[in-house]
Amino acid sequence: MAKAVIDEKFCKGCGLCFTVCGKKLLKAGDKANAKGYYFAVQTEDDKCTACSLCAIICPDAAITVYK
Amino acid sequence: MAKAVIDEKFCKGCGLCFTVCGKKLLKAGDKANAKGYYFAVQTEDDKCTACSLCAIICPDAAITVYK
Amino acid sequence: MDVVYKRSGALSDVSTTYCPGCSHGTAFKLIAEISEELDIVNKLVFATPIGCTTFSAPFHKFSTFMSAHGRAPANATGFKRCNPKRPVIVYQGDGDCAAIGTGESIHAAARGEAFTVVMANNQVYGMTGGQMAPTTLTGQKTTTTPNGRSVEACGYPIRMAEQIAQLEAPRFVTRQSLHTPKNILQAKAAIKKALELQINEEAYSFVELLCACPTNWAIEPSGIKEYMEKNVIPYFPLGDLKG
Amino acid sequence: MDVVYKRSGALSDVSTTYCPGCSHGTAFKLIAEISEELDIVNKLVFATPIGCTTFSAPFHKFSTFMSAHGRAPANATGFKRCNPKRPVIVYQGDGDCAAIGTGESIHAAARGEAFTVVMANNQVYGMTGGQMAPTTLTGQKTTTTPNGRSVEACGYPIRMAEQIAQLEAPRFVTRQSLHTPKNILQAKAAIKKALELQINEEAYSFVELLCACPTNWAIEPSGIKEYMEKNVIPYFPLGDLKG
Amino acid sequence: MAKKEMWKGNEAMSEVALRAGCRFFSGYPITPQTPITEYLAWRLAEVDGVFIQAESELAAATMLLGASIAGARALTATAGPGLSLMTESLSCLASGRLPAVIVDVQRGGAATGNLQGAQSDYNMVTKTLGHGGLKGLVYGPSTVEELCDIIYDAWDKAEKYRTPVFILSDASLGQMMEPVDIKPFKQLDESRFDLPYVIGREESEKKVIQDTPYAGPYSTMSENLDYNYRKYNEMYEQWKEDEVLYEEYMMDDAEYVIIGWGMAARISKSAIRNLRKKGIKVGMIRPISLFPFPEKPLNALDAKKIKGILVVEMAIPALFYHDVKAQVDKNIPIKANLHCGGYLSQVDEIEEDILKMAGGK
Amino acid sequence: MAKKEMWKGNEAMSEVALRAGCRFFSGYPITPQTPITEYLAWRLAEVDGVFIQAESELAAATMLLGASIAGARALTATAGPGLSLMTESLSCLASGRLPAVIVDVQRGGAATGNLQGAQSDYNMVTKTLGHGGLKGLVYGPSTVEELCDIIYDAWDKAEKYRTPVFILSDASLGQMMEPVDIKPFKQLDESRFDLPYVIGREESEKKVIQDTPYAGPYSTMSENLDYNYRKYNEMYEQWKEDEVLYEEYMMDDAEYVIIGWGMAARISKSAIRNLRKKGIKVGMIRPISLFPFPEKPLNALDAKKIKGILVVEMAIPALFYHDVKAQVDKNIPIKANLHCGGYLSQVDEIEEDILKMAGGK
Amino acid sequence: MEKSYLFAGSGGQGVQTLGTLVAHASNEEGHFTTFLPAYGGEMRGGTSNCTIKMADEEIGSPEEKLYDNVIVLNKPSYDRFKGRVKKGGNLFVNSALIEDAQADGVNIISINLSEAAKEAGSDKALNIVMYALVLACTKDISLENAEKVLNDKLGKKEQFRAINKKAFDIGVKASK
Amino acid sequence: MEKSYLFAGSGGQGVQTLGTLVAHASNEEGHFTTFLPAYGGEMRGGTSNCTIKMADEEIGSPEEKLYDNVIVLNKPSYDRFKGRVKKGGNLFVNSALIEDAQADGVNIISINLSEAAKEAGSDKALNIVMYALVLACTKDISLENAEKVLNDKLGKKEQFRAINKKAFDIGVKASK
Ligand SMILES: Cc1ncc(C[n+]2csc(CCOP(=O)(O)OP(=O)(O)O)c2C)c(N)n1
Ligand SMILES: Cc1ncc(C[n+]2csc(CCOP(=O)(O)OP(=O)(O)O)c2C)c(N)n1
Ligand code: SF4
Ligand code: SF4
Ligand code: SF4
Ligand code: SF4
Ligand code: SF4
Ligand code: SF4
Ligand SMILES: [Mg+2]
Ligand SMILES: [Mg+2]
Repeated sequence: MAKAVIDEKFCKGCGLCFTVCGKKLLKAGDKANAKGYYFAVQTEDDKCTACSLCAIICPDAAITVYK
Repeated sequence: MAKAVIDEKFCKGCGLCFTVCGKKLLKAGDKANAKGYYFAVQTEDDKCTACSLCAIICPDAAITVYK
Repeated sequence: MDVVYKRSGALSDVSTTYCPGCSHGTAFKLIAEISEELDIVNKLVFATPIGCTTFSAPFHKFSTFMSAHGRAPANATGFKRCNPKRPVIVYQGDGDCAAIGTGESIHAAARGEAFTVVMANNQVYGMTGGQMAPTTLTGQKTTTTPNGRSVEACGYPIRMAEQIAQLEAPRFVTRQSLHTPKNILQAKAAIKKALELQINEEAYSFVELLCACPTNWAIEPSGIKEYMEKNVIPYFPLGDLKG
Repeated sequence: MDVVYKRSGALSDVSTTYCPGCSHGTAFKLIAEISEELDIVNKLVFATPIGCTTFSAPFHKFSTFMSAHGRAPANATGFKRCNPKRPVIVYQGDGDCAAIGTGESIHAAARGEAFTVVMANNQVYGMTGGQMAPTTLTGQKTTTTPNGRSVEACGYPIRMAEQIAQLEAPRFVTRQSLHTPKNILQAKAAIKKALELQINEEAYSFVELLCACPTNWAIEPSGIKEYMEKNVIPYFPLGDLKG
Repeated sequence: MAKKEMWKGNEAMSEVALRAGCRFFSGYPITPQTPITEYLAWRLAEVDGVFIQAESELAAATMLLGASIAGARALTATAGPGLSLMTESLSCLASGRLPAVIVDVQRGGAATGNLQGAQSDYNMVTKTLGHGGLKGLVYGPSTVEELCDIIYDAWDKAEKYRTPVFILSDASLGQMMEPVDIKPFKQLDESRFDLPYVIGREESEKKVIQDTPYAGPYSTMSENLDYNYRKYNEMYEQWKEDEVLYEEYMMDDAEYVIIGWGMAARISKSAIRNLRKKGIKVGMIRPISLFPFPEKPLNALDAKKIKGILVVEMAIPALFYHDVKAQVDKNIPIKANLHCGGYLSQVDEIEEDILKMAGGK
Repeated sequence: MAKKEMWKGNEAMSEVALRAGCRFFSGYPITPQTPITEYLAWRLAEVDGVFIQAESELAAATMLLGASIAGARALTATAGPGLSLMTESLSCLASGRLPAVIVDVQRGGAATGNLQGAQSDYNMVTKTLGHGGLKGLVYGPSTVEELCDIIYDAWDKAEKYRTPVFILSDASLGQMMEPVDIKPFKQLDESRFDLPYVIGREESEKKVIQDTPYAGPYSTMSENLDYNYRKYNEMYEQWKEDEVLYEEYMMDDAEYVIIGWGMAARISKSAIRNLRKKGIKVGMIRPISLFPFPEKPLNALDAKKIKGILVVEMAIPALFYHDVKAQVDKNIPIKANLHCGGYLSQVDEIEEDILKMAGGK
Repeated sequence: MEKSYLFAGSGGQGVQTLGTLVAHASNEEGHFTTFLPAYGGEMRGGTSNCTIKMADEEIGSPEEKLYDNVIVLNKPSYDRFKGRVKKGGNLFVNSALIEDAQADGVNIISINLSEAAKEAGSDKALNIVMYALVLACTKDISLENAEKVLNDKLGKKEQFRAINKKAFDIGVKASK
Repeated sequence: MEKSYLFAGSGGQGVQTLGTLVAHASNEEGHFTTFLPAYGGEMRGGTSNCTIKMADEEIGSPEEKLYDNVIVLNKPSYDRFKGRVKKGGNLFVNSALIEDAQADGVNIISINLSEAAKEAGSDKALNIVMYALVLACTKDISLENAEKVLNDKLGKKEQFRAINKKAFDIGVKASK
């Protein structure tokens, strides 16, 4: 069961990962981190293919992908 | 009757004109000008074709060509 | 569960000060990953420019030195000639590299200094708040071209990679982009190739990266891809120019 | 008897300080002739560099201003923008234009300033006594490359016309030589074309002239032709690069 | 007088420059100067002026020379590191006697430094304009209004003396908003295109503009330079008579004198008011022209009346302080209150320093 | 001591630099500095050093920074206009506390100027190293031998204090030939590659070299800059105790004192000897370190004993003169004998000036 | 008369606009006025702040150690600046982001700017609410001048004028 | 003892070499010595000159208004420098290029350097002839040291050594 885990400390909520996930699994969460950014969260992780596109595009290296 | 006249004031005796005259009419004279250069002179001006090559190559614009 | 992708160990634990969606973060991430892959995290020397990335030392684990605006290639020349064993990346903004630093950029390349220049071309002066860069596109609005950059007043944007590629010494000159995962992976391969050429063959290489500055482009990060494809890449074609 | 060729009236009555056989004299002569042909002797503004031609004002009848080493294109930019009616020739040595002035040269060209740059490429620093120039040929001996210029230490000579031609704005970029009468006439036509483009279309042009510095090449003027054809032209090919 | 409007220093100065006839600006963005560049980018276009964002400060300052040679009232502005890059051109302007105006919006620290206010470029522009030791007029305003007043007249002076004119602003003054009376447009005479250093608009007789004044009555260049620079120096000396500007503040009965310029001086005024409330007789001499330096009012300070001098300056090492020290009577105790690197002078510290002096400590 | 050999200043200095451990030179040709560049072009190759003919002085001075960061004993040399282009790097060297040696072979005039000897870059290097007001050690030798002595120790001092070291030579000193004792090679320690500002040869822990010392005990950059520059300033003050160099010449019974540095001072020695023959008691104080400035011997000049001071300087406007004036008793009459633009000081004029003083005129 | 104000918040909260308005209003009132922004410039993010002084004589320092009025719009600003109020001065806090504001010897004036702005019709109007509240409380500037400046400076577009008017009134009302 | 020399000629006549030799010889003799070339540097052509001082104490100025010995090799140099000889000093002239040299209160020592050099076997040796003549006349330096320096500095190649030796002897002889 694959998943993408977003480290809230680094995520700036830029949303780039949302745009590349073929499965549309990523979205802005409703909690802000210490810097005030609404960091991304993964929804329905059972659909994740661990394709890593989200992690590759993340400018803040906030995403770890597991398989 | 064509001829090339070298203005001794400007000639620096570089000899470039000697090299381009097809008729080999130009050579260093035996008098030095005020700057100490042995300025060029034209020999046998009756052979001059007024081709102007000497004047064109002269870096010091020292040559007037007549025809 | 296996880790398929993770934050590079060559990055520090400090979150960058870059804006959300800024490509500088992406570029840094790639350099970090490559340095791990080549096992040069402790060796690599990162020469920083003046621009949004000036105070980047806290974000990674490399040794660094800073330079005055535009001077990084000259500084790195002095450094690398005296210390040829350490791989050096000269990271520059487009203003730093192609405006104030034009002389240093061209001549370090002409000499074929043994380092790798990475130029982040975001078509603006990011740090100072969005003025025209030498790469600003014709018609692009910036704070110093409020009606859009005009050819009459400002001429045309400079394609720096092409300038560098025109020289003899550079071994590898390429333009890459960071706007899609595919492009990011290609860019990574390019930077890696450049570093390998530096380490193995003392070669100079130049990697121009098309970067996004969503803040000064005044667009959302989600619009970067379209903007890049529509406006930027047509003027700055991607691919290897040399090597 | 008719006069077929005579000293241009745009030259003064003062003999230049250049060495015998120096191409700077030839270049000046051509500019003088062209200015008469275009009837701009009183209009033309001649911007001088720092180099052997710095103190050239006494030799001709044009208005002139001098600039610090390498800065003539920037100086001329300020001038021409404020005084667009006067034709301007920026005359530079290869060191002035392609070493210390690289930034100003590239950017004036990129902006397409409405002036004509004539770069005298004699592959040395003439004025300071024969040091390596950015154009010094590989293997060429100069006072700072006593064993011949080496690629390892100095990289490759820069082809400035190609650098300029790579940019969008320049309308006409060419490389000509002054070593034979034929080449001199071609060079003259090129400079004239550049000036006409400036006057009629506010265009930037760049004319690189391969020049001889017999003094620092340490050859007799009679050897220039062979030296040029054997060493210089093969690396710096003649002809129009643009326009 | 029309009601004053609130303007930031950088923008106000830019607008007033335009009204003083400035029609050429070449600059390169640098915080905290950038608002000037940004303002003139659109504003010069409205009056058919020339705006160039140069490729560097080196180029910007050189373009200034060309614009001056073309007869334009030309301006550039920069901050610390950019000023360093302009050094060569400053020398050319001064030696070529070319009028132009240069604004340095100083920022904190040397090298890259930081972006807050400072006064540490003082020596760089008052002591020599680049290599060769020549000079220009240098002003150090302390309010937005004064900044405007000075730039409004700057080109008149520049052209009168054929000299570069410098204005030392700083990050705080440049970004501060204060009420200011924006002056009317000056009408300029077309005859300016016949000035000796101007290559005029129409075709004309030959003119040779040199940054080195090598023409003169002698046969060698050294003798002529010596001769010409001696004349320049006479002009500089004459400036001491004609161009000195300074303010005296609460000096009538002062026993303690604060000496400062620009922001440091205006900050000190708050301290003076507080001290006066405490009964301490403290006043201020504030040089406005930094070159020529107001020597006379400082020479005139009387050791019998004045018990202490405090120089307040935003520079470490002290710069301005040494100029003051060289002019005042050695018998008056003198102390410096220094900050730098963007750390502004502090009212409470200044008060404390004066109180210490007054307490005889 | 081996017999001294005749060397020109530029070449002697270059050879001695090499023997002092210099292994990096970046420079750009400029008369009268060029012989240094030409000498080191072949000579550094012989000792496996690095020689780079840079594309400009801007680049040359920046390369110096990089070489310093790599732990090399690095040198650059230039003349007037080139020095102006190095200004930004000077600020970076001083602020980054990077050791390096810079030689300015001064030439006449500002802007392009001419090629003869001069002293008019004095303020430019003693008053501030570029923007920001920081300093370095500055020396002004007056003989070829002294030029060599100073450069022989220059890197030791540069590294001890982590500071740029400046040597103000000039066209005449650089091209003059005098007997000199060329020193032996210094042996350098490999431990230099562990110095704090050096990014060592071997892979190592992370090192961050900044030209702005923004790290410190405070949370804001301004406070840290203020803090750090205060420390720099303490070092500069300490130099006044530890690093002042000057020569006193025939001062024992002097009633008139000539004060000068470098070439102007040595030329004055001829005048002093001539005057002594005429019975005039004249001596000289010659600062060798120009920063720190020898304040004490000047402060010590006693108005009761000294009847007049003549400052001899090759700069117009006067530069050094003002530093002297600020230090000497105001009751001693002081006069300046000035030339500039390549016009060397003249023995007969100096004599005349002293005679006038002595004649009470 | 000499009064000092310090405004602080996050970049997006319109602190600089707020301060600028107060400065213009002070000038309109005929006071000598200074406005000094704290400029991050080359640093992004973090807090944004500015200081204002108004007086009936020429103003010396545009900054103070302690201010008559400190206005904080978010938590980091509160933490950083709460200690900078003069004894007896006012601390205006945005209670939507700052809970339990506390300070000794200082008047704390709280307002939930999120709610107030919503009520005015735009989240962005929070700075206008604060503008009105502050000026209504300090009385250093007449409300007429305050409103005039608001219209002059931000009243170009009809729709904003209405929202601003509403926000202004809410602020004034809250002062009562 | 303090003696001063000024050498002048055209670029091609080897004036700088001549001066340099004298400077080295002076050092060899144990004198304090200065040699100052007049450097045209960025100007080409014209005259070339240099000055030498030798003394038994530290030398101050490397230049003088008037010189003990002025040595001129061509006409322009003669015209420019003939007035720079001290009363009672020596003016050495190359009579091949300078006809009718005249100067009041000064010893004029003439030699036809063209002929002398031809005699020595090389046109270029004219400066060596003058070197020997000058030192033999002034006696500020022993001829042994003068010859030693000549060999040390210019004696690398056998064929030159012979010519130089001859030129030197001619010069010395001419002094008698
Ligand atoms: C000499 C000098 N001039 C100007 C500046 C101001 N400045 C800082 S960064 C910058 C431009 C940065 O743009 P770029 O190089 O494109 O980098 P980015 O911030 O876009 O990554 C400028 C002009 C400076 N620090 N030094
Ligand atoms: C800032 C500065 N650096 C160096 C010099 C010295 N300099 C004068 S001319 C010159 C080089 C000239 O070479 P080039 O431009 O090729 O002209 P050329 O004399 O060969 O025609 C140099 C380095 C200077 N005058 N100013
Ligand atoms: S790894 Fe692929 S599928 Fe999974 S969240 Fe990321 S982009 Fe979506
Ligand atoms: S791309 Fe990275 S920073 Fe952006 S929203 Fe996704 S996880 Fe956050
Ligand atoms: S015109 Fe032609 S033929 Fe006559 S001299 Fe000149 S080159 Fe010879
Ligand atoms: S080319 Fe001209 S300068 Fe040269 S020798 Fe002929 S006439 Fe004289
Ligand atoms: S301003 Fe632009 S370049 Fe700078 S950090 Fe923000 S997005 Fe990146
Ligand atoms: S040195 Fe060379 S470039 Fe200069 S005048 Fe002589 S030949 Fe011409
Ligand atoms: Mg950029
Ligand atoms: Mg050249």
